[in-house]
Amino acid sequence: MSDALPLSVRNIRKSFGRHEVLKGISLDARQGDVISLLGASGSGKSTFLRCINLLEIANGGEIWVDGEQVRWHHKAGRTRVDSQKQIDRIRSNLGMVFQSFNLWSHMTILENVIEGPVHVLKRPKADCRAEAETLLEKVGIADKRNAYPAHLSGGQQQRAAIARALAMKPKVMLFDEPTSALDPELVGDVLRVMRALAEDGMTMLVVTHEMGFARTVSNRVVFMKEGLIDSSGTPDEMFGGAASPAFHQFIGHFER
Amino acid sequence: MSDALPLSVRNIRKSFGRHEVLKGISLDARQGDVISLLGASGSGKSTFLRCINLLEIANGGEIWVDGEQVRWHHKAGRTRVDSQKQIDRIRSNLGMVFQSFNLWSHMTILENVIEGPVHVLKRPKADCRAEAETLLEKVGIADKRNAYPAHLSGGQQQRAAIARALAMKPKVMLFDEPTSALDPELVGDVLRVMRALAEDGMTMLVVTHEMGFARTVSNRVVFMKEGLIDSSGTPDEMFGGAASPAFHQFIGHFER
Amino acid sequence: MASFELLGFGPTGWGALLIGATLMTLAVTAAALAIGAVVGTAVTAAKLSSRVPLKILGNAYTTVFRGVPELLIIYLIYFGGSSVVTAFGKMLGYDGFLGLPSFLAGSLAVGLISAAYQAEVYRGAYLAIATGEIEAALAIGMPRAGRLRRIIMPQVCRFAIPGLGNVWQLSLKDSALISVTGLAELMRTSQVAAGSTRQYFLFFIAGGCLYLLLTSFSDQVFNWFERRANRSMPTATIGKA
Amino acid sequence: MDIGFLYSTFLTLMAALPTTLALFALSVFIGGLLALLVVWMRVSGNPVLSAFAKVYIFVFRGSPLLIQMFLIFYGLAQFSIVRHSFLWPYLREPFDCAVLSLALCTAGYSAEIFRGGIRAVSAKEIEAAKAIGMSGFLLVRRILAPIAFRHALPAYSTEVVLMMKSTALASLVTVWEVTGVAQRLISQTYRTMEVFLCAAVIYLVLNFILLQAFALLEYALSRHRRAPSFATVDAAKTA
Amino acid sequence: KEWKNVTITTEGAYAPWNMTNSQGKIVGFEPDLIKVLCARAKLDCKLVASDWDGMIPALTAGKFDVIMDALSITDERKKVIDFTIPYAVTPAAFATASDSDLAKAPGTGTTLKMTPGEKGVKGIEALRKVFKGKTIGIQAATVYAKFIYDNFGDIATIREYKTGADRDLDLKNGRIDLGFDDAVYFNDAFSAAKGALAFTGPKIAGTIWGEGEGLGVRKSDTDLRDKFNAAIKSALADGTVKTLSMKWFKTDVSP
Ligand SMILES: Nc1ncnc2c1ncn2[C@@H]1O[C@H](COP(=O)(O)OP(=O)(O)OP(=O)(O)O)[C@@H](O)[C@H]1O
Ligand SMILES: Nc1ncnc2c1ncn2[C@@H]1O[C@H](COP(=O)(O)OP(=O)(O)OP(=O)(O)O)[C@@H](O)[C@H]1O
Ligand SMILES: [Mg+2]
Ligand SMILES: [Mg+2]
Repeated sequence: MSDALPLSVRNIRKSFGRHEVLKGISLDARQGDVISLLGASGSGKSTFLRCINLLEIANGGEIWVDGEQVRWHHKAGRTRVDSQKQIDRIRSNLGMVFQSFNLWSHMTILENVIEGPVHVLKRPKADCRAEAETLLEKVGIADKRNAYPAHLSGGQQQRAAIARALAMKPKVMLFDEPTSALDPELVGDVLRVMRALAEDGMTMLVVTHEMGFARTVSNRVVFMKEGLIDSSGTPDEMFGGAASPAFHQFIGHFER
Repeated sequence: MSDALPLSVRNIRKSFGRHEVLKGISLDARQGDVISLLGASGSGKSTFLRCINLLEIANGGEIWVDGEQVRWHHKAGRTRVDSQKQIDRIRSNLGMVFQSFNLWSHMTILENVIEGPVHVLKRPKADCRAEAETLLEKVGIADKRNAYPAHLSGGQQQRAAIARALAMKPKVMLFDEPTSALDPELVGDVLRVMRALAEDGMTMLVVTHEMGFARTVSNRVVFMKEGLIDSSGTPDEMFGGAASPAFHQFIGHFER
Repeated sequence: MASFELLGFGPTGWGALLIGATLMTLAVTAAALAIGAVVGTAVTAAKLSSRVPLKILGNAYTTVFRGVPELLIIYLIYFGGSSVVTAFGKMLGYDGFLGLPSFLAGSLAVGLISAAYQAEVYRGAYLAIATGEIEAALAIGMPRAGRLRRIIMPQVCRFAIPGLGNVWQLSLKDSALISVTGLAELMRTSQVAAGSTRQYFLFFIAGGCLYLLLTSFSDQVFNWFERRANRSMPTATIGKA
Repeated sequence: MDIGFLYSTFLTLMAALPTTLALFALSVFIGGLLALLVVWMRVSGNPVLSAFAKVYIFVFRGSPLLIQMFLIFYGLAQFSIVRHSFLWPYLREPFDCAVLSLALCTAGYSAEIFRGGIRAVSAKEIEAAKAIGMSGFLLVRRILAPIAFRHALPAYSTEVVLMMKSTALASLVTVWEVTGVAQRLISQTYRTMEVFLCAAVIYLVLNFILLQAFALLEYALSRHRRAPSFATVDAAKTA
Repeated sequence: KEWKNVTITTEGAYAPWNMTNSQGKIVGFEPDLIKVLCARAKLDCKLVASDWDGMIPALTAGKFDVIMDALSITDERKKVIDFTIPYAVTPAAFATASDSDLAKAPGTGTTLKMTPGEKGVKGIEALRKVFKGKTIGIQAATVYAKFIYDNFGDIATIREYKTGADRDLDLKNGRIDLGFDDAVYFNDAFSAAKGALAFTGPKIAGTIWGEGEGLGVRKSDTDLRDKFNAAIKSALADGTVKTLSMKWFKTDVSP
C-alpha cells in the first residue's frame, strides 16, 4: 500500500443546523505534498480540518487515510464512527495544530509535548523527553518548558502547540493558522521548521494567511470560498494569473 | 488641558515573580498619533498595554492620561490603585482590543457591542444599537449579530472585539494584534477601518506584526526588545535604515 | 387493613395530612433557600474580599455552619432564638415567654446552613468565569457595581445552577430535622403516622416517595433554568469520536 | 458551666469516635468507587446504563438517608429470601448495613458532582487529546479525570464533610457512634446543650481537619492556575 | 403568677398512650385523662404535639408548661424537672417471636415484684440459664436498659435501639432473640404484629421501675404541680383513671 495516498477526501459536506458550512469538498494529498488552504474568514477552513480528523463528523462524503477508508454511520439522527480503534490509530498519524492552541491547562509545556508520545505511542519517557527538549529548542521556547500554558504569551502558546503536534511524528500534519499569533521573526522561524518538514517529505495541509509561505513552500494552493473549493493549482498557476477572479480579489489585499 | 498629552508613560517596570518583563518603558503619544509597537514574541508588548490600562499594576513608573496621573500605591506587599473611580473613568477613555478577544460569553455579539455604551456611558439604548449595527456592518459581521461568541470563527470573534472597543468612542485605542486571526482580505478591511480612525484623529497604540500597517498608517514605530524600547522613530527613519541592527534583523524575516 | 385506605383521603386516610406535610416541607425549604441566598451572597462577598478580616469571617462562617451537625444548629436557633426574643420582650416590658414560631425558627436554621453551602457554590461559580471577560469589562471602565450586575452575576448564576440544585436537595433533607420543633413537615408526619398506626414500612415508603416527588419537581425547575442559561455555550461532547 | 460534667461527657463521646471514623472512612471509600461506576454509566452514551444511573441518582439523592437506612436495615430483613441468601451474614450486621446505606447514598451525590466536573472540562482540551489519538480510558485517565477532579474538588469536599455528619444516623440501626451516644447521654441527663456542644466541638474539629486537607489538595492541584508571583494574583479580579 | 392557660405537650406517636389519628387529632389514654385533670384543676388546657427529642429542653426553655408523654419519674430526670404524683404504673416484660424456642420461658404468666438493686432473685436466675448466649434488644437510655445490663449483661448480647418500634421489627426479622419493655406498650404492639410476637417469662413489677408515670413541669412551677397533684388524686380516688385505662389498655395501670 505504499503507493496509497496519505490523505484523500471525497465530497465532504457539513452543516451546523441549517447553515451548510462545507458544501462538498474533495482533495487529494500525495506523499510530501504541502498544500496551502486559503480562504476568507468563515469560509469553512477550520471546519474542513476538523472534519478530516473526525472532530466533526461530516454529514456526507468519504475520507481515506493511507489507503484506508474512515468509516462512520448514521443512526437515530446521530452520526457515529464505526470503530473507535480505527479512529485513534488514524488520528495518531494525523498531527493537528489548532487555531486556538488548545493546550492542556493542567500540564506544563514539556508535559504537554511528551503526553502523546508517552501515553499514546507508548514510547520510553526518557527518549520522548529528550526529543521534546529538542523540539522546544527548535521553536524557541525551551526556557518555558516548566511553565503552565496560562502563563505564556500568545506566541509562546502557539509554538508549544506546534511542538506538541510534531512530537507525535505524524505522517500528515494539519495546521490551522500556525503563525497567526507570531511576530515576523518567529513566523520566519516556524516557516523554516515547516519547510524542513516538507523537505523531509512530510505531507502537510496548512490553513494560512501567509502568502509568502503559500507561494514559496507549498506545492499546491487551494482557495476556499463559501464552503466550496473555488480554485486550486500550483503556486505558479495560482499567483501567476490562471486562478479565478475571486482569488485575485482575495490576494489583491495582500499585494497592496 | 487641551494641550495635555492623551497618553504619557514614564519608566514603567513590571515583574512576574522574579521574571522582569518590562524594564523601564517610556512613551508619549500626541493627539492623533498612531504608534506601532513591534517586538518579538514574549518581549512584553501585551504586558505593556495591560499596564497602561491598569489590568496589571506596574511595579514602578508613572502613567499620565490626558494630563492626569494615574495613582497607585504599595501596601503590605500588594499594589493597589488609589481611586477606583479615577481608574474607571480613565479606562472608559482607553479602548482595548485583546489579543485573545475576551468577548463576554453570555451575551450575543450585538449585546457585547452595546454593553459599554449603554451601561457605562449610559447612552440611550436605541442609539447605541443603531451605531452598533453600523460598526458590525463595517467590520463585516452584521449577519452574526445575534450569535453567541462560542459559535463564531476566530476571525469573526476578533472583528466583534474590535467593534466592541470602537463602540465606546474612546480617546485612545490600544490594539493587541488586532488582525492576527484574520485573512488578508479582512486584514485589509480592518486596517482600512483603523486608517479611517487615524484620519479622524484618534490616538492609537497598536501591537502588530503587519509591517504594511506600521509603515504606511502609523506615524511612529516603536520596537521593543526584552522589556526595553530598543529603538523608535518615524516609519521612514526606522524602515529607512536609521534603526538598530536588532530591528533590521527582526524585520529582515519579513522582507524575505 | 388495606394500605391504600390508610394512604387515601377517606375518614381513616392519612392522605390529606401527608399532602399538607409535603407542602409544608416545600414551603420551609423554599424559605430556607431564599434566606440562604441572601446570607450566602454576603458570605461569598466576604470570602472573596481582599480584606483579610472579612475573608477570615467568611471562611469561619462556612467552616462552622458546614462543620457542626445540623441538628445542633436547629436546637441553638430554636431554643437560643426564643431566649433572645424573650429577653428582648422583657426589655420592652413584656413579662413572659415569647417564642420564635416553629416555621420561622426552622427555616431560619436551615437557611443559615444553606447559606454556607450556597456561598461555596457561588464562590466556585465566580472562579469559573474566564478572567479575560472580567478584564474586558475593566478595560471599558465599567464600575464595580456594573461589573457585578452585568458580567459577573449572570455568569455566576449560569455556573451556579447545578450546584444550587444540590443545595436545594440538602436543604430539603435538612428540613426533615426541623421535626424537633414539632412542625408538621413531611418527615415528622410520616413518623407520627407510622407510630400511631404501627405501619412503619407503609408510611416510610410513602414519605420517601413524596420526597422523590418533590425532588423530581425541583429537578425539572433547575433543568429548565440550566438549559436557559446555557444557550450561549457550545455543548461539549465527551462520548465517542 | 460545669467543667467536670463537660469533661466526662467529652470522654464518653470520644470513646465512640472510632466507630464514627470507621463508618466514615469505609462509606466514603466504597461510596467513591460506586460513584465512579455510576458516573461512568451515566456518561457512557449507552441509553440503558445511562437510564439506570439516572434512576439510581434520582432515588438516592432524592430521598432522606434516614428513610433509606430504615428500609435497608429493617425493610430488607423482612423478606425471607434475603434472610436465607448468602448476603444475610452481612445484612444481619448493623455496622455493615450502616456502611452500605451511607455508601449507596453518597454514591448518588458524588456521581452527580463528578458529572459536573466532567462537564466543566473545556471541549477544546478534549479535542486536542482526541486529535493525537486518545480515546476511551486513556483520554479519561490522562486528560478528563485530572481536570474534572480538580473542578469537582470543592463540591466533593462538601460532600465528604456531609458524610461525616451523616454517620450520625447510624444509631438508628443500633450502631452507637458519637451523635447517638450524645443523644443517649441527653436522655439520661437532660443537659441537651452541654452534651450537644461537646459533640459539636468534636465534629467541628474533624471537619475542620478534613476541609483543611481538601484546601491543601486544591492548592496543590491548581499550580497551573496560579501566577508565579503572588503580588499579582487575581489582579484583574480584585482591582 | 395566676395559672389559667396551660400548654401541654405530647409526642402523639406512642400508641396507645398518645397518638395521632388520620385527621391530625391527638387521641389516646393521656389526651383523655388530661381533659379530666384540667377540668378538675379549672385550667384552660391546650394540647400540642412536639418531638420527643426536644421535649424536655423545650419545657425548660418555656415553650410548654407540662409534658405528658408516658414520662417515667426517675431520679435522673428529677434533677432537671419536677414531677406530679404518678397517674400510671406499669410492669415490664420480655417478648419474643411466637415460634421461637424461647417462648414459654420459666415463669411465663406470673408477675415478679422487685425492688431497686435487688440481686439473686430466683425467677431471674432461672431466666439467665435460658437466655445465655442470646441477643436482647432494649430501648436506649430507659430504666429497662439498666435492668437488662445489670442482670443479663454478662451472659447475653445486648443491643440498644433508639425506639421500641425498631426493636420490635428486628425481633420479628430474627436479628435479635428477645425484647424487654413496658408490658402495656407490648400488649398494643402484639395486636399490631398479629400474633407474631408473644410474652415470655414473668412480668417484672414493683418499685424497681420507680414511682410510675407522671406529668413533667418546670421546677419553678410548684403551684401548677400542686394543682395537678390534687386533680390526679381525685381522678384516682373515683376510678376515672381505671376506666380510661381499661378503655385504652384493656388492663388497669392505676398505681
Ligand atoms: N460549532 C458551531 N456551531 C455553529 N456554527 C459554527 C460552528 N463552528 C463554526 N461555525 C460557523 O461555520 C462557519 C465556518 O467556520 P470556520 O471556523 O470553519 O471558519 P474559518 O474558515 O476557519 O474562519 P477563520 O479564518 O475566521 O478561522 C462560520 O460561519 C461559523 O460561524
Ligand atoms: N501572568 C503571567 N505570569 C507569568 N509570566 C507571564 C504572565 N504574563 C506574561 N508572562 C511572561 O511575560 C513575558 C511577556 O509576555 P507578553 O504577553 O507581554 O508578550 P508579548 O510581547 O505580548 O508576546 P506575543 O507577541 O507572543 O503575544 C512572557 O515571557 C510571558 O511568559
Ligand atoms: Mg478558522
Ligand atoms: Mg501578546
